[in-house]
Amino acid sequence: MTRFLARRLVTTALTLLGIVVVVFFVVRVLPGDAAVLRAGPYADAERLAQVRADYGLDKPLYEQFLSYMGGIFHGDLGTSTVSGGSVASELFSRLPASLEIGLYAVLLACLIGIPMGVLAAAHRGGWLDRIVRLGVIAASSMAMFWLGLLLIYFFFYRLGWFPAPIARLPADVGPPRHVTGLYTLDALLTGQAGLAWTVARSLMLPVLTLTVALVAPVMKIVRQSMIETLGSDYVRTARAMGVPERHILMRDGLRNALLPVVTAIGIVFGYMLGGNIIVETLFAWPGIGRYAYQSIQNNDLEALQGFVILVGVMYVLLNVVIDICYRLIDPRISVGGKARS
Amino acid sequence: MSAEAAAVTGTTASRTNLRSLWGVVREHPMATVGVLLLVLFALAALLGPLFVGDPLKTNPAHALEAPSGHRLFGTDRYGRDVFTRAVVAARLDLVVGIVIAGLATAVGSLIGVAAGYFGGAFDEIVMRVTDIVLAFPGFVLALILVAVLGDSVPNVVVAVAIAYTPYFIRLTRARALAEREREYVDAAALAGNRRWQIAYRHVLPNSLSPAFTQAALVAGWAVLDVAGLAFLGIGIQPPRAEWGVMVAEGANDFLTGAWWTALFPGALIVLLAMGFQLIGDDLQGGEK
Amino acid sequence: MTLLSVRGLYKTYGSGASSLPAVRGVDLELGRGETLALVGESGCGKSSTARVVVGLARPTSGSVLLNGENLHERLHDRTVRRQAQMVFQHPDQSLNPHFTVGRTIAEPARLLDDGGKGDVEARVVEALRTVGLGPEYLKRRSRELSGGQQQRVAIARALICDPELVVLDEPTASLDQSVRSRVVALLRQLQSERQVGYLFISHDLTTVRRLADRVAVMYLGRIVEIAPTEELFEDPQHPYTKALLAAAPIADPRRRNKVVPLAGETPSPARLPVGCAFQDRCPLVHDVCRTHQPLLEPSSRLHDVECFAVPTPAALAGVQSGER
Amino acid sequence: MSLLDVRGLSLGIAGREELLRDVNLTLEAGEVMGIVGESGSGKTMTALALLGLLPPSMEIRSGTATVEGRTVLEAGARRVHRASGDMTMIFQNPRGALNPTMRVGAQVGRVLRVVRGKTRAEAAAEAVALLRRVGISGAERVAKAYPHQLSGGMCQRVVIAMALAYRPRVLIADEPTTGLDVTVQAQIFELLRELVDETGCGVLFITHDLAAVADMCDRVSVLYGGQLMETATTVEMFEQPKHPYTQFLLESLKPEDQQGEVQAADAGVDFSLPGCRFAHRCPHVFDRCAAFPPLVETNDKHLYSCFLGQEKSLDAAQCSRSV
Repeated sequence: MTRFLARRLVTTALTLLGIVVVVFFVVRVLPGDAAVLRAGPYADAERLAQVRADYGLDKPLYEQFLSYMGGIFHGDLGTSTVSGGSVASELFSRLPASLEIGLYAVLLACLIGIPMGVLAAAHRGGWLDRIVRLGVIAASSMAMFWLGLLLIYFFFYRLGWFPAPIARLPADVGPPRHVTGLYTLDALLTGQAGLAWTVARSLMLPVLTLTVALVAPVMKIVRQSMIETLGSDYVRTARAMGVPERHILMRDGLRNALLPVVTAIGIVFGYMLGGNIIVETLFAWPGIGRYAYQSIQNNDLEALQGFVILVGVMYVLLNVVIDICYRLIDPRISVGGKARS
Repeated sequence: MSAEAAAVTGTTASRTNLRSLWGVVREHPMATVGVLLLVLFALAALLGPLFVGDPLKTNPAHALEAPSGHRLFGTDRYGRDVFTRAVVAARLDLVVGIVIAGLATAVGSLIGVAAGYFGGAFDEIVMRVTDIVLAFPGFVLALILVAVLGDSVPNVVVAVAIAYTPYFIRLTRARALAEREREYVDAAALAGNRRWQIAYRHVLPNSLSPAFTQAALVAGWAVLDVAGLAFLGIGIQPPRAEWGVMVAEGANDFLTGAWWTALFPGALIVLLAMGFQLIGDDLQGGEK
Repeated sequence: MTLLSVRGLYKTYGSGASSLPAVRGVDLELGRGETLALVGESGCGKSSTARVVVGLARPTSGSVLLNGENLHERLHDRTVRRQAQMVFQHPDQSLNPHFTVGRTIAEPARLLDDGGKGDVEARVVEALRTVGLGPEYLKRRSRELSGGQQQRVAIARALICDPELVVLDEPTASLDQSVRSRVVALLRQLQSERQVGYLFISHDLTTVRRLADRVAVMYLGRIVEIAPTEELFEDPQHPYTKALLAAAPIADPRRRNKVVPLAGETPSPARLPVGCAFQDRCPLVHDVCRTHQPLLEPSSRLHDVECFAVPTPAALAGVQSGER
Repeated sequence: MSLLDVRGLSLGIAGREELLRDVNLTLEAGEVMGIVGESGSGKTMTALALLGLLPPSMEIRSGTATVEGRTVLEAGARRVHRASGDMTMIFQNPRGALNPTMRVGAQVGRVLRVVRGKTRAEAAAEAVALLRRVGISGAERVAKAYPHQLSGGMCQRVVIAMALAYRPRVLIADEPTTGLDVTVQAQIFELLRELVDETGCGVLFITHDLAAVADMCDRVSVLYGGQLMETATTVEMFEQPKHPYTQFLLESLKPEDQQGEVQAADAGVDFSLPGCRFAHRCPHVFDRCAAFPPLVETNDKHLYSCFLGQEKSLDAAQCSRSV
């Protein structure tokens, strides 16, 4: 385990370094003059020179990189061209809004996807299985921006069940006191059940949209790995020894099928981090995804670069945690060191 | 043999062909739907532009007209015919999906097989690089690449293909690692093949099947990604006829009641993606 | 002149703390037209030996001489390389599923023989005929053949360049009983026609007795006994050989095994004890077995045994000469 | 009444040809009956059908099976309720037969709990005792191990301990030593023999290895292409085989120079043909072989399924009879 951790730590550090290098150089080396991008297409030569000096673009590339790298270690992701504020602090102030949609969507996707995947596998070939398979295909072919529009059209424009897709809260409501930054939690923690409900109503449509995108991989992987374990030799042995099907489903089936699902959660988070750009843009949700969208609209490369690095780092660290969890759960790897082959 | 007899055997032959075709259809109902969808889109892409007018022609007098027998999908806020634009866009979206999947499959498989078969330092480097690329959610990676490369169709295609390539590298590498241990590889070495010959003649062809299966699914996702980027205003730009662009352009009118502006192009994106997904699902073993 | 001569062969996988010694000092000689069987249980190193002998793996130390030439120094020399071929254990895996039978058999002829030497097509048909298959098989692929037919194709591929040595790695293990005896018959017939030497790897003693001229028994990377086939089966000397022969069931219901010959299982090669590797399972274990490695010594003419308990004067002399 | 009585068992993939046709088997208490056949003979399918473990694509066309008179299998029924303690099975690939994420003691204990209604504590203690019973030294330590930490032979012992926990009247052993070393195989055979003597259960011993049959079995049934070819005591089967297929199989064991003239073509089975499944390879094939041969009895323990040697067909058979 220690050796694994050591190796994992080294590769993770390499990957994190790689992320920064790739993003930094992609933004600077690829075609397109960074100074022009920053100053805008109509800037004159004098203005361009000014921008170059301001952002250190006149220095050699490696110096720029080293100073950017140094900044990262102090939690500095550069300065936004548009707002002039710190990219890091702008991102972190928006992070809770993104996490609130993302975490609920992942949670919901698991709550729906895992039982459905298990049931489909247990009744393989039956009507429920067919519905689940069709559901997986439909959900993984869904264009999120279009689905979001449809939901807004029906539930806000036609039925008026949910508030306008303009922010985390209706215009006349103030946020709860800041505890975690997740409004639903904060409202409940400060004992404002009514506010929690108001917040939840604004959350529902974006969460639902994102959930549709996330539920497909969960269902698919759960179903597949469940089918694999239920067809395994050890399940056959358990059946031959008279162990009841219900017991097999939970102890042999689900327990072993969930191992790959743990890894799948990592993939789902990746979908979530990519999908939130579209969802947040659509629902005018003030999270990091919309921040990325706005930075593209404004040619604010420094901000976009900060967003991509933040997302990459979060994703890599999450996968490290998942990897370690996996090692702890699976006796084949955690007990007695190296598994025999 | 008389002409009549020949005709009779001809029809029985075609009948058995039909029957076996029907058998395939019955065993793979979902994939059949997928193939039919793709055939429809391919026809629209090939022939559609011959039958509809100019997708860019505006007509302010007929802005935001609801669908009717004359204008099947209605008109948008500039009075452009939504049906015409949707048909013309089929070619772009279909080709973009297929080219992205093809590029990612070809490049990814070659790198993957080489890494898996030769191993060593090359493999280590490839794995570290894919680790880094996979550290970005695919959509985010494509987004920043287009943002930097600039908005154009080829740039979007390359960006999205780059985002999917690591998946194919991983897939074929794992398969090549398994194939490398099979006896026919040893037999090939004894037959006098050099290492690159074994990799190219023996391991590569036997390592491609998972990549081909995945390619169908990726084609579907690529369509969604390109449209999603276009919806955000990245990559393919208005006024070009592209479904994601059309949904974006129609979004505001959609939410004020002109539902046809965004409904139809969005539905077409989903149907095209679904065509690829249905086939990919079947290739992956369907029920299994 | 001997065809194959293996000298002091060691093969270790991995390095450092996790290294696995698969072969630990093997010496072998094989003559033209002779069959030497290498028998033993899983993990005894017989397959590793085979892979090194045929040039698929490099020895950690020691050498493999083929007609007096060092195989591993001349691996890129086609004239040397074509002399050693191999038939594998899993006929369904040893044929490239994308190749036709014709292309499979032709490959060594095209790559190893000097270009243009004879008509490859005709040689492939001839090779097919010698293994009992007609030219109609040329266009078929591996999945269209039965296990026995696949193995015949593999044999044709191994023989098309007229090698002098063929390593047979459990060639009948995955075949059904009725097919097995025909493949064995084919191998014998081809050997008598071509004077090819066989190194026959197997754990199936019945087939070994039928095919081999001499038998070497391996245990944990070392040859513990080597003798002419009938002598080994009739008069085994090493306690492990005795146990192995006693453990194999005989296809005669009137001659049943009454006693279990050996307790325990082969230990992992990663944790070998000092001295004889068989000490913990050996009924004749002696103090000296726990401190010294016995060496292969002749117990009678053509019969070598590696055991302190076997009364050969040389074995005792080996101890007295100190740590070797 | 036999301990296990299988009558007229036929199986097939739904909507396709029959893979197993009209198989009859009996097994007495304390008896080891070998079921021999090459790959594709249907020996494992028979066993899975008896336990209700057939893959979903397979259906039981006809036949019944009883254990001590209790019905355990009926045509049409996917799965007949098995009274606990009737019948269980051990498989080849023992390492795969154990749940990789469950300690082996718990896997033995689980059978004791769900089949025999023991409490958790009782089951844990008895599981260790069973592991000791199957010859595992240091049973307390092994009970806490995971399967990947044990050797193949040890895993098979654990599976046998699970079977013992089940206390079956009938134990089906499907190639239990395939992939194990020959010295370990001898140990497992010895263990199985002891268990039969001790518990008096009957064993169906499925194998492709005739030597293992000679070593282990009291009686043998030979399957080919899903057809029961011959049933006899082991000694009679080896010394006086009646069916051409059995003769051919036994001949193939001998060195070539001693093999008789019984030869057979190397070809797969065509399951769609109505007649004898061995007909297309049989050196003695004649016109009646196009029909399915019934089982003929030569004495009360020796049955075979062939028209050769049946009195009524002598006239037709004489032209090709040579053995």
